Amino acid sequence: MSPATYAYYPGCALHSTAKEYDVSTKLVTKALGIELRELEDWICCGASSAHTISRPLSISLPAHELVSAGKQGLPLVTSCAMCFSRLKFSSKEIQDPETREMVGQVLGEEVPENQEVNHLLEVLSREEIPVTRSLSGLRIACYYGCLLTRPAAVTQFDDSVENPQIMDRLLQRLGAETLDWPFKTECCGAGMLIPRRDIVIKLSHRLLYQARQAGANCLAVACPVCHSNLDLRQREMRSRYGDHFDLPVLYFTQLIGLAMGFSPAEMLLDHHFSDPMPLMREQGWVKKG
Amino acid sequence: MVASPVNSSTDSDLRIVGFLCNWCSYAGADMAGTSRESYPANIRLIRVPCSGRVDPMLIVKCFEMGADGVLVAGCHPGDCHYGEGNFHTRRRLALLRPFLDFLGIEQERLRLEWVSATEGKLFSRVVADFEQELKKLAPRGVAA
Amino acid sequence: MSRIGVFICHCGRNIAEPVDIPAVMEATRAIPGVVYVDENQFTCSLPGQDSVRRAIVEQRLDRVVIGACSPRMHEETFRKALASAGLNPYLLEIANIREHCAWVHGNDRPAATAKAIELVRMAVAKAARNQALFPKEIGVTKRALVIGGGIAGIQAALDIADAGHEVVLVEREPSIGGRMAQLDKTFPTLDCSACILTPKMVEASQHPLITLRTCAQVEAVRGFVGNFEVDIKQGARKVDQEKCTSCGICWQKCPEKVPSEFEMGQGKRSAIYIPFAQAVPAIPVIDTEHCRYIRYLKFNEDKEEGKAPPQCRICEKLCPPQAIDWEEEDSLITEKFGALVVATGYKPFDPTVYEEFGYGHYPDVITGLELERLMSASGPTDGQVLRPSDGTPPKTVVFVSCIGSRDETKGHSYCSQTCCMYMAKHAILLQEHDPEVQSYIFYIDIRATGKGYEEFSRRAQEEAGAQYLRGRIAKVYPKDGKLVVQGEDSLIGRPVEITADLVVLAAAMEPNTGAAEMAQRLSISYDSDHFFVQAHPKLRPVETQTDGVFLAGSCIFPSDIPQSVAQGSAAASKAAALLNRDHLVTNPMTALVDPLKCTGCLQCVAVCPFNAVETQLSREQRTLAVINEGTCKGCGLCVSACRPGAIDLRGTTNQQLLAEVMALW
Amino acid sequence: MLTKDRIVPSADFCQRVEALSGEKITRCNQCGKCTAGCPAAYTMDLGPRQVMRAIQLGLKEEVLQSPTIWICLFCQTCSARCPMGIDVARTIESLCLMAEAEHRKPPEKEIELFHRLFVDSILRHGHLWELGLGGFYNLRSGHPLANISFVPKMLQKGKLRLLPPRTGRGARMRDIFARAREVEAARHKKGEV
Repeated sequence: MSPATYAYYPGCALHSTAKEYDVSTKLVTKALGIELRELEDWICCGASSAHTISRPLSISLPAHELVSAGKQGLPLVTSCAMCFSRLKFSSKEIQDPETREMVGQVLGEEVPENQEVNHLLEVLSREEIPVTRSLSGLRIACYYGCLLTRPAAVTQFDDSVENPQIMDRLLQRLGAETLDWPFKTECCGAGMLIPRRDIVIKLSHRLLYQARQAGANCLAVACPVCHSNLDLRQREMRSRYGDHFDLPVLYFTQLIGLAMGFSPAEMLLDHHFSDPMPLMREQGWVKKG
Repeated sequence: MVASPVNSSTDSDLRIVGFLCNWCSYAGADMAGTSRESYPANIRLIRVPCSGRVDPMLIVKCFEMGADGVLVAGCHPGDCHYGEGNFHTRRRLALLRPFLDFLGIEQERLRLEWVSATEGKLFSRVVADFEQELKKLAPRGVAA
Repeated sequence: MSRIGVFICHCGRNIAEPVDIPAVMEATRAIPGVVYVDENQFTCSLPGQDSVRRAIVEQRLDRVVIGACSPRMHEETFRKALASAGLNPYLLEIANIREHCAWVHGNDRPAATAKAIELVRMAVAKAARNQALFPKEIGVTKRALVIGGGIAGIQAALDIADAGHEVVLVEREPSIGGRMAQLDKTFPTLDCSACILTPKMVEASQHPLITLRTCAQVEAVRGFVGNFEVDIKQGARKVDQEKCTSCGICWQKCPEKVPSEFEMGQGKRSAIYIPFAQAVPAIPVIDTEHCRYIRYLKFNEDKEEGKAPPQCRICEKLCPPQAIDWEEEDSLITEKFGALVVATGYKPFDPTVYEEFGYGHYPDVITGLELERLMSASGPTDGQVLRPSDGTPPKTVVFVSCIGSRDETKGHSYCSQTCCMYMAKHAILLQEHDPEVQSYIFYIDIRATGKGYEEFSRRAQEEAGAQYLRGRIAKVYPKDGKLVVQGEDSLIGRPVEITADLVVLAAAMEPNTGAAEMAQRLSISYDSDHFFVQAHPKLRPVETQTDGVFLAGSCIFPSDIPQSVAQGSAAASKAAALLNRDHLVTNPMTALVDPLKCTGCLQCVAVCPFNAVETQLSREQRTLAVINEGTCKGCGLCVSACRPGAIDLRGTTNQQLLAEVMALW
Repeated sequence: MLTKDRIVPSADFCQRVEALSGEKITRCNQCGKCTAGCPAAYTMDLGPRQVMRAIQLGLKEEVLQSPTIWICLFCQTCSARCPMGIDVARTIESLCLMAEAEHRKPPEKEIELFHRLFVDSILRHGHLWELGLGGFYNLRSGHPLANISFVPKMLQKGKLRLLPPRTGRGARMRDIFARAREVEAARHKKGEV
């Protein structure tokens, strides 16, 4: 039985570009009786940038949250795969006493040696989810991204690095069909969106192409960075590669919410750039008209 | 004692006993001879079939008799003629060391080395090294 | 008091110059027990040996000490001299005053002389405690057991039998032939594997001195060189070998079809079957896991719920000579052998651990051995290479080397030696099958070190047009019914993408299932990959540390056919040389247990590397350790492990070692 | 910058990278599985395998001036698949840090600029201020209109913050960054990153 209370680290994106992820996370967990206590003074984990600039900083920034959660004596959960990765790397680095001391010096606080870190997917996959509206009709390509499963020794996320199943199984339980496709953990381009948009568009295009090949009518993601790259850039992919995907990219929490009976509006499905509404109408979630 | 400039034998009155396994280290000491790799003359070598044959109590006996140092040498790990004898040696001597402490004998006086049949040079270096180490310790019987 | 004679050798000037020999002799005369001291220019020379012999007789010596070179040089020489003078050869001691003294302290005569005196004194002290020792002669059971009926085992069995000794060849599978039987053609000559192997299989089965035991496994090994006792589990075929005529009706009519192991799961066999057409013996075997009637019997026995399997028994009804024997059970046979040859071979590495390559996930990703079966005229596709997914002939084939080899994270660190060559062979053969086929071979290094191998590898590139790309691949994924292979060509330094119809993984060779357990049964060593360890990697390549146990083939390390055959013959010659002898002389310097002191703690059993310590019950029902002198190698591990001091080692007794130490003070 | 006609291999640089990354670069046998699976290798001058080789040969300039170390997405694919168990991504991360410690001018200056502005945003606000980061980046990189088409809809949906987040963490962040810089300076002095 998983504990019902977690220290919640949303990460920056969930307060801005991934607002719908934050909202759906909160609604779903509340309905399931899981209490997420958002850390009061949380700061950015450094994401994909800090670790190329400063090693002390890149370990200390996530450790700030390890300290806060440790003070509350609660297991930590985050919804963002990037934050999850940074937290996990930091946890691993501070196993080394010398590094732990260094981080303690930077933060001016004692750093706990062992602080449990979860990704929301891990927490929700352990829950019984009451289905009021089956997701049947959705053919979902579950996209895990690079950082949930890799490196296995650090993240200890799923049995499989290349073909994880945890999100597939969760969504299958909600009645969806999930697809066996080979790009579940290929990179979307991550934080290169601003400085090297060309890389992101190329890699994300590759992913959407494969998802469509596999017969997907939508994608499910568990990371706001992946979501931005896949959702925001479909028009640019069209002008560059001529592929007209129009594939909705949904957070897995939004899908859980729909299955639990929340409306598409409550799950902020209208916040996406690649509009999920046609699919919702086709599947009878929203009345045509 | 007045040291004679030509007679180095009086340089040190140390007594070192060496137990060498027949297959590697004894042959290595032979190789040191063949290639004239000289080493201190105060070591006396005893041939045993395997370093694992050396009973820890025999080592204690050497110290009891007044030996300044005891060298046990065998094949390199994995090369033991009998497969795994040297691993037993390693384990047994590790267990013996705290007991030496108890007897008031410095652990440095017991040395375990791996010397193969071809390592004549290494053997002579091991003995010379050991002698130097022993010289740094207070003479046996004098220490408080 | 003993009568010890001491002989100091000058070794020309080798010893005489750095060591003051008269001083050594004078000091030696003063040692109690020494009754005679002499010197020689060269004691090892004939006149020198004569002087020793003469003194033994004239002075009635009962021990001899020789101060000379290393015992590793001339111990045997002087032991013979003692024996010829009527003295037990083990009453000799040698003081090593050359290698350990004269040659290393040459610049310090007083020190060298003092040391020589002490070395002689130590040798005298030890010699005074020497006992006469008598080697034992043991008989030799003139039969060999060969474990494993692949090409290495078959070769060993044939060569031993040709040398005139009886051989039992034990094979786990229903037929001999091993992995070689599964191959289509062989590199670098491209001769048909079956064509060269089948005659050898038949020869082995018809040789008057060879007994084949298929479906059989070695369960336990006892005894020692020349006198092994082996328990062999003979699995039940449930077909009477005497009656069966191999007519084939049973396996043709059996209605139960299961994936064929021989075809690597790509074809079907029946529940009563011979693994392949040329199987030797061609006696079918009933697969008790799948046979409908046996499942029916088990169903009734276990009183399972549900619908009972049918009481088929079609084979029994149709068998003309009525050879089906439902009653036959596994049996245990114990036989004696003088020598054992282990040739348990390899199994292919399972590539499913490489999730990124999709083996087991995408049907058109196969292993090299699977391709062999697809290429074989007797294989599941009658020799047509067709894609497992849709049965179409592949035009673009990608080969990938080092699957499980040279990979320390998911596989083995070693190179499997054969893959480079069989990939070249596959490329050549595919091109022969269908000139339109284009092969791509991803390799890290081309290892073509055998005779004709490099030329063969060139042929794949130059004549068969195989495109070699230096690099590993990273991923295989499906696209439009084909497979996309992502790799790098590290010579040009750019990522490569090939859209292929078929991907063939060159899976590593690893020791066969149960190798470690087999090694433990035989008291031989195995390495961290579970390959068996040779007595010496260069000079004793087919022997083990256990006398009388020999090795051949891929159980030592991945070997190709020529190497396996050579090792089979080599092991056979070692075994035959052993079996040619009427008796073996044992080393008398073995351990000995004092039953009065033994407490039965059996620490000795735990440390003995040779399983030479056996146990007995004393008259008062106490467990006692007893040394098997045939197996004991005289290492003395048990002596120093024995807490009550009940064990001693002949030739290096506790007393002798103590005396040597005491002689120093 | 090639000053010599031919490479003169040396081991010093490799040993230093090994010390900084904790990875045994000499284990690399150049199989190329890293480059084969690297999603960004197509746009690199040196693929990850070549970076490893250049380290082995001691080609410090080539490596630290290579755009590769900045293009790397740190997706960990190479590290997860390396048959020799080398953490290639960690090695490349160490190279970035080495280049930073030496105050080198990065060849992919826009990527490095982005990372710097990103970290700067954390320092100022405690959280990332996306609009601010984008704005500053566009100004500094000389692409003032890049990515601007998304902004109105995102603002409308509340997915971008017009004003920087008021987290009240300013003092705390300045504290953390100052101490991190101290620690870093001490590490640089010891030859660490």
